Amino acid sequence: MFYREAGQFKTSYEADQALFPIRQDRIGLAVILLIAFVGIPLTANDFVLTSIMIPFLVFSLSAIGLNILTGFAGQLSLGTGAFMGVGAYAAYKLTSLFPDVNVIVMVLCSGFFSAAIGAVFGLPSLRIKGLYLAVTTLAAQFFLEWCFIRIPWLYNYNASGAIEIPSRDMFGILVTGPEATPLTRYFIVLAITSVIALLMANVLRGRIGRSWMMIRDMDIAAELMGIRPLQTKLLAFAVSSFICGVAGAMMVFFWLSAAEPSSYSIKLSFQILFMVILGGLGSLSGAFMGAAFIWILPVVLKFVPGMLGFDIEAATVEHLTFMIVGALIIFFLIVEPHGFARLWQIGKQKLRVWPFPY
Amino acid sequence: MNAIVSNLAQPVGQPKTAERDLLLRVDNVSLSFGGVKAITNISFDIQKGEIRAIIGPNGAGKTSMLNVINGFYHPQEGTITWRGEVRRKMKPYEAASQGIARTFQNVALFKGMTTLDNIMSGRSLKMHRNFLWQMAWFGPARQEEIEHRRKVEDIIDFLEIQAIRKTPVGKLPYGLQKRVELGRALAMEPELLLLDEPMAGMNLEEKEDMSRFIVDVNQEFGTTIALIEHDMGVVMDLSDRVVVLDYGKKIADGPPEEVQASQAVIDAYLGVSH
Amino acid sequence: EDTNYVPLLTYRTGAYAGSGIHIANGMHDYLAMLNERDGGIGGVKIAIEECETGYDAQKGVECYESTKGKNALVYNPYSTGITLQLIPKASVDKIPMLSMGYGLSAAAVGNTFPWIFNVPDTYWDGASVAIKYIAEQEGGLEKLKGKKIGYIFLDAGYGREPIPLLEQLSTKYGFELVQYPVPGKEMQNQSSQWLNIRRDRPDYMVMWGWGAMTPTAVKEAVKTRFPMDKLIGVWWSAGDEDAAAGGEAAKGYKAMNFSGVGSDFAALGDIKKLVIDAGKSQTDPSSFASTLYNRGVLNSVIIAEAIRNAQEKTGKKVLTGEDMRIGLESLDLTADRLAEIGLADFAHPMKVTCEDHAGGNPVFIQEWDGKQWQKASDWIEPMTDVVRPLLEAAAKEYAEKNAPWPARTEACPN
Amino acid sequence: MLYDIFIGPFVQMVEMPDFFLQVLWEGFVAGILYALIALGFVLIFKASGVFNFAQGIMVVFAGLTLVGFYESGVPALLALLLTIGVMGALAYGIERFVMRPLVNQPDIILLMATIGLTYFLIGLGEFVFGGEPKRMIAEELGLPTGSTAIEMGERGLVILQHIDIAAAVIAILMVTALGIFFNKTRIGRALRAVADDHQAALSVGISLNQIWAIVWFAAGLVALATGIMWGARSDVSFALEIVAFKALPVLILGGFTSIPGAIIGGLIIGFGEKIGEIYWGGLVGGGIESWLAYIIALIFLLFRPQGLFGERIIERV
Amino acid sequence: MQTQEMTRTKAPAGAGDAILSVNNIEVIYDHVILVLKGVSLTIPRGGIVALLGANGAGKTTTLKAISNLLGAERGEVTKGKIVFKGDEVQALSPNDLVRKGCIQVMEGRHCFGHLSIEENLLTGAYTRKDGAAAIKADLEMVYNYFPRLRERRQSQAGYTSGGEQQMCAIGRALMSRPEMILLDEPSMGLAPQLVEEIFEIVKQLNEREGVSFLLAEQNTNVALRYATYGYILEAGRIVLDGDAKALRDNEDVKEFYLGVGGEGRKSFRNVKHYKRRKRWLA
Ligand SMILES: Nc1ncnc2c1ncn2[C@@H]1O[C@H](COP(=O)(O)OP(=O)(O)OP(=O)(O)O)[C@@H](O)[C@H]1O
Ligand SMILES: Nc1ncnc2c1ncn2[C@@H]1O[C@H](COP(=O)(O)OP(=O)(O)OP(=O)(O)O)[C@@H](O)[C@H]1O
Ligand SMILES: [Mg+2]
Ligand SMILES: [Mg+2]
Repeated sequence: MFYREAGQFKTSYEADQALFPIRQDRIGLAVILLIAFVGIPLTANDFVLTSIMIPFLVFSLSAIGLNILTGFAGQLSLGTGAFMGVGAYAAYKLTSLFPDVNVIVMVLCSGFFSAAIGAVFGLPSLRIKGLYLAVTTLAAQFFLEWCFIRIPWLYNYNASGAIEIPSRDMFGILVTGPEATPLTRYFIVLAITSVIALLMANVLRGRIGRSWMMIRDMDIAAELMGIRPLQTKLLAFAVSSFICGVAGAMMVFFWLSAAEPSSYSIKLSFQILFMVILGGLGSLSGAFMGAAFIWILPVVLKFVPGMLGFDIEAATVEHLTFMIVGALIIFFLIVEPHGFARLWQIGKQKLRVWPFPY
Repeated sequence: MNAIVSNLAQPVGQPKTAERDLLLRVDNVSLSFGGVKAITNISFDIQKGEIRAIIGPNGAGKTSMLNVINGFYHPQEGTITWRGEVRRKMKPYEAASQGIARTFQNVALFKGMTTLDNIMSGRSLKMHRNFLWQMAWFGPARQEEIEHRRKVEDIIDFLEIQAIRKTPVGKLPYGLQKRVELGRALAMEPELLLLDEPMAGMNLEEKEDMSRFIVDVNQEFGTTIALIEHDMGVVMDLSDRVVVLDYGKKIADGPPEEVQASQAVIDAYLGVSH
Repeated sequence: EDTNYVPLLTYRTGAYAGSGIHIANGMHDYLAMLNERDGGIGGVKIAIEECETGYDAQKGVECYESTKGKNALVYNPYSTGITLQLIPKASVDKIPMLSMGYGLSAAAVGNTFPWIFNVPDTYWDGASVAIKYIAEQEGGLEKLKGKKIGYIFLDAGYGREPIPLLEQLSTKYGFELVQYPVPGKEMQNQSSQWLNIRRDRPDYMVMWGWGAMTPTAVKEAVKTRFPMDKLIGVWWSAGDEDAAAGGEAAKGYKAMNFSGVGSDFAALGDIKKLVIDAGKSQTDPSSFASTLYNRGVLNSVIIAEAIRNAQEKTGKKVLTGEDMRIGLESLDLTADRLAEIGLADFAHPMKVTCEDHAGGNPVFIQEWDGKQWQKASDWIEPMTDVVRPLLEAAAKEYAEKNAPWPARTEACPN
Repeated sequence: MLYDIFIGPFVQMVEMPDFFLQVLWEGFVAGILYALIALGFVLIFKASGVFNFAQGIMVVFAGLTLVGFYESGVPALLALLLTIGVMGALAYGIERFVMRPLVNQPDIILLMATIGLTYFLIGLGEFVFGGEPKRMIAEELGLPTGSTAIEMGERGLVILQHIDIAAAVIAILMVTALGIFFNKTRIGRALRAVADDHQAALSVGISLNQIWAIVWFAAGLVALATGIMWGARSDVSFALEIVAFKALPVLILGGFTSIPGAIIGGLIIGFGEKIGEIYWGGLVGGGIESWLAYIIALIFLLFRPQGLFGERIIERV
Repeated sequence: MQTQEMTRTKAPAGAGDAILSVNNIEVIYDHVILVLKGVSLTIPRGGIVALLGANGAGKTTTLKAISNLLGAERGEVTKGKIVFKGDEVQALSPNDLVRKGCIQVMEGRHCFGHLSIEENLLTGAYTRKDGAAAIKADLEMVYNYFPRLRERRQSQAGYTSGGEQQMCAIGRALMSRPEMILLDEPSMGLAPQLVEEIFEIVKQLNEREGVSFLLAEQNTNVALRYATYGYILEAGRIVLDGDAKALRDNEDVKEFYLGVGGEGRKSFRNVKHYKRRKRWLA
């Protein structure tokens, strides 16, 4: 009975189509935003900001990106890492070519490059489907990774082959580079992620979002209803890659501050895919939940033995972390294949009928 | 409801034979898959505003015929004339944009979406706000969304599925899924509505409901309907003309009573006369 | 209780664990031995904490962030990728970073990189030694003209680092340099590279391998019947398992080294007795005193000596990162001192200065005799004259690319 | 430039025939080894529609177990038997704790579960066996280790490793055996039925539990064979897991469900990759092997979306 | 009330010798959606029992609960018990149940799309151990029942027409030589002639081989003609049961399920919209 919707009547379609039609959800969101914008900055230390919150937000954003492609448009992609890399390298090149332009503008612009590349690799999706499509995205992954290594122009001919982010400021405050405070970087990442998430929430509940889901759920029927499959899929590839690109650029600009090609390897692709699936395919809030689980859990697990007073070797902790994360992934898939988002919904459903079991 | 009245509505009960009233004509169409001849040299036509039934035994080629009409299959031979224009190799989405909508034999709803979204998806072709507007939401995009939502709500009312508006369709019972599918096709405001066994798996009461919807759609909005159905009661009561296929060939074509009496049809399809 | 906190970024998991485990053991065991035997350094125990990176840059940064708050004295990332990411961070956080014989070569320029140390050598020193050694075999640098030298390397920051120097030397001495990159994913699948090598028939091969890449390369070299005595690995390709993968047939494989071979050192005896036999380490006794293990020991020796030095210089017992930097920057590890700590001849004496954080110390060549590594040459000096200007230029370029790069503010300790 | 692309490589092939033969041989061997991994994937895919991502780590795991037993003093052949036992237990465990609860779930969920399994096995493997690479006990198992050099012309030499020949023989034997198993037995038909529709398979009385335990065990055996062969070439280490990615293009090329497809796909990729890398790779800086296989597969796919031997993707309304 | 009375007084024929009895089962999907709220059925050995009811009443769910296929849909039986041939079967796996002689023809065909029609039929014989010849003979029998299938035997099932798939699904179940068949909407999508034929087959099998049937059907008319006993399910509860004949004569059933209300059969064209209220729910 805690989660009670009764008595909340929608009197207009506007109200019914709001993002969060139910009051409890709106309150919940407000609380989360309050924590994110006020609570965390006031309480968190540098470690929490740089090693937990910033990566968490970056991953959430890329999970949103992948979710659009895989969760909403139904095109399985294993190339997320590389698309993020395109964003990172594009942003890096842009900032070194136009050193005076605001980095944030550059980070956002980098998305267009990854969008273009994503669309190119999306072309075969017209003919190739499902797991078979995974191979084209894998081709993208490995080919782009190879480009990051083999085209020295991309990393300004650095001997190390890595990109290193120079310090840049905005309105007199350092926003990138080692001297930028974690808090500044946190706020930027938070702002970009929330704005993009909001914009995407809008797109997804409208015509375009629906057309993606139509393609996902039954492409033949969608086509017979007037959806042009190629255009729709390419748009999904482009939008998804755009977001992943921005996330990739943020990853190196506001988090790692230097990146090698291996930072954008297939491992990253899988990490993001995990987040999307565990969070719930086709759910924006799921992207956040999945990112939290996959990124934060291992970090936290590392500290558990120490806190409990066990003296376990770092490597053993790592092994155990692997096992636990693997087992939990399977566990959660079994509990709810549709991810945390669905789990949350069912939880709400239970709250609704509480204290009765159903 | 009037909102979705097609502007091409035809007064009912007028003679339906004039050539200018011809909506679609199929001429000598043949279709085969590898060795299987699904359709052999079939011709028939559909008049504006009529309910045209296609019947025949299982595997006769009825579904394939619909697939040919809306461009999902491309016949090896023959032509299709749509509103006086001969068309070839049309893409399915082009057929949709020309006003052909359909439902499917094996329900082909978008399983991950709610009833509302499924029906809204039928309006895709009528919505035009671009990506940027959609991102911003407030303003034109929302306006458009609400405008179409109104029409969709009309359809929901019409089909009496208000209660399941927000339910994901995957979990609905079969009969309701078929109804939602009809709603989705109606949302396209089609000129020609192709129904593939809309009443399979329904009990009598639901068949009655469904019949009522079909008749209403036909009469009130003048939508032309091509209907595949195995329940002879329904076919006989609803249709204006019936074409009968067997093994990919046309064996009869005409008003229901005539067809029902034809010996060829009885042998091939009906078995004992009904 | 006061301690000096030394985090060790190690990897005992992942694709590079094969090399990483020995390093980690060596580093850990020496420091643990000091705690056992001497009660730490200067009477203050060393708090040793390993953080597992899995050779992964993201996790490396995470380790750094999670430990730096505990007053970390120095970082040893053991991955060029992690080093690159930490260079700017460490410089801002004022914690020295010791990348012993790896990382960014340009970091040797202390004026630009006051917080980064790469004694005893940079990769460029190493590459120059390899070329010098080849020249010695051929009978002089001028004999290099017209020779073909292949360079097979792990295609990552690590393996690409020496290329600029090798190219420079190739133009200077007129030999042809042929590159054979091995993608990280294909480490264990090098048949293409070795087929190419077979076709190109280089006179010598220089190898920058790490983890599973090295043993695979050695095996492939044996398979394609490349003359093993013409294959020279960097000091990170000098592991015992690396060569053992080729077995008897790998006889003649050479690798550079700058840390002691074997267990005949008093300090190692102490480690064995006080740490390993006492069950205070993860070291598998059979891998004790292997090349990479000893490398890890040397790493800890430098840390320990820097701590001692810093304690002397600052008069404090419990140090901070900044104190540690002073200790590192005025480190002078003489032969006498090495003997004093029970490691006579374990390494070449090394001295760090404000200008030179690497030292360009000589290295020697060891050779696999089919069962064991044997020392096969004397100490060979790198071509400092070629390397140093390149280092200066690279440092300058780095600072420019990363402008505004903070100028050195730390006074030289002496 | 044009010469380098269109003429040079062919001139080289003709001028150095021994080398060309060697390249072909290496391509053949690589192909066989890829095929071995792909075979493991095909088995499970065919029998459950699951894309088993964990095949790569199973290879490592099998290899490590074998070497682990040997190192702890068990004679080689006994170690082999024990390892087979362990793979059986693993198969049972996977069936019981991963597959059974996930019956009838969409492909992607099952794919994810196998990735979760991969994580788990990596952790477990490193926990039990440690992270160091281990030497494969090929000799002790009675596999040939030497090499034969065939002289050709004056300086020409083609070197054949005996272990590679053994790998080819084993692969061909396994493919034949599995091919017969799938096509000629009632279980084979049941496997394909399961892959199509879990629920319907249940409804006609096919025991998914039994079937899955069988195929995972078979995949475990294939993994063991793969582990021995790959391990003998390099070493048994966790880095090997990555090689499994190579199986993907092979699989896609051959078709997910075809056993001969795995072999033929493997060979196409093996030859294509080696020839591409050796004769053309240098033009763009080398290392193209890391993606060439995918591009080859992609090109084939554009013409046959279901792979060379895959079952037609059914599209019907 | 008349209907209630009927439920109480008339037990299904031969209840003492029930091949299958379902006692007061409850089914929940996803841990929260309660679908069956206490359903009890008895199928006598050699009987044909029809399970009728509107869309979403829970017919399919009941059948799946019996054949233990709910697990695959995240549903579970939370209460009650199911007894088949004297043993409780809730804990058995579906294949054990098939071995025991109870097979289900699933709603919506569920043919194995990539297998040919013939292979589909052969999977039906998976659990049989009585040799290739017997299986071959049965294959012939199925082909004789459905000549259309013989024509399409080599086609991939995924490409055959809806009706062909339906025949294939039924034929597949027959191949297992069951003692009890749970038929879920067998007539769906079949031509009228075939519908009759299928029910004739049901009758033949029942009479000649003593196979028992539980039919979930929408086509009440035919179903009640062939069945001996019927249950009517509404919203997860049995609201009415009785001999087929008694049900056929029941006024409510006539009106709502057979379409022959007071004034005979109405034309589909002229049905008027009115809010139906089932009397037994009142
Ligand atoms: N894509 C295809 N490939 C191969 N054969 C096909 C294909 N589509 C249809 N067929 C075959 O063509 C014939 C006609 O099929 P169709 O689906 O049109 O029949 P139908 O009249 O709709 O039958 P039903 O009433 O059973 O649905 C069938 O025998 C079917 O097997
Ligand atoms: N997997 C599921 N998860 C949740 N609810 C379900 C699921 N399957 C069925 N239901 C619900 O259970 C109820 C009963 O469904 P069921 O399929 O048993 O009905 P039915 O009587 O067979 O209907 P029909 O005549 O349409 O086949 C329906 O309301 C349906 O929405
Ligand atoms: Mg049909
Ligand atoms: Mg049903």
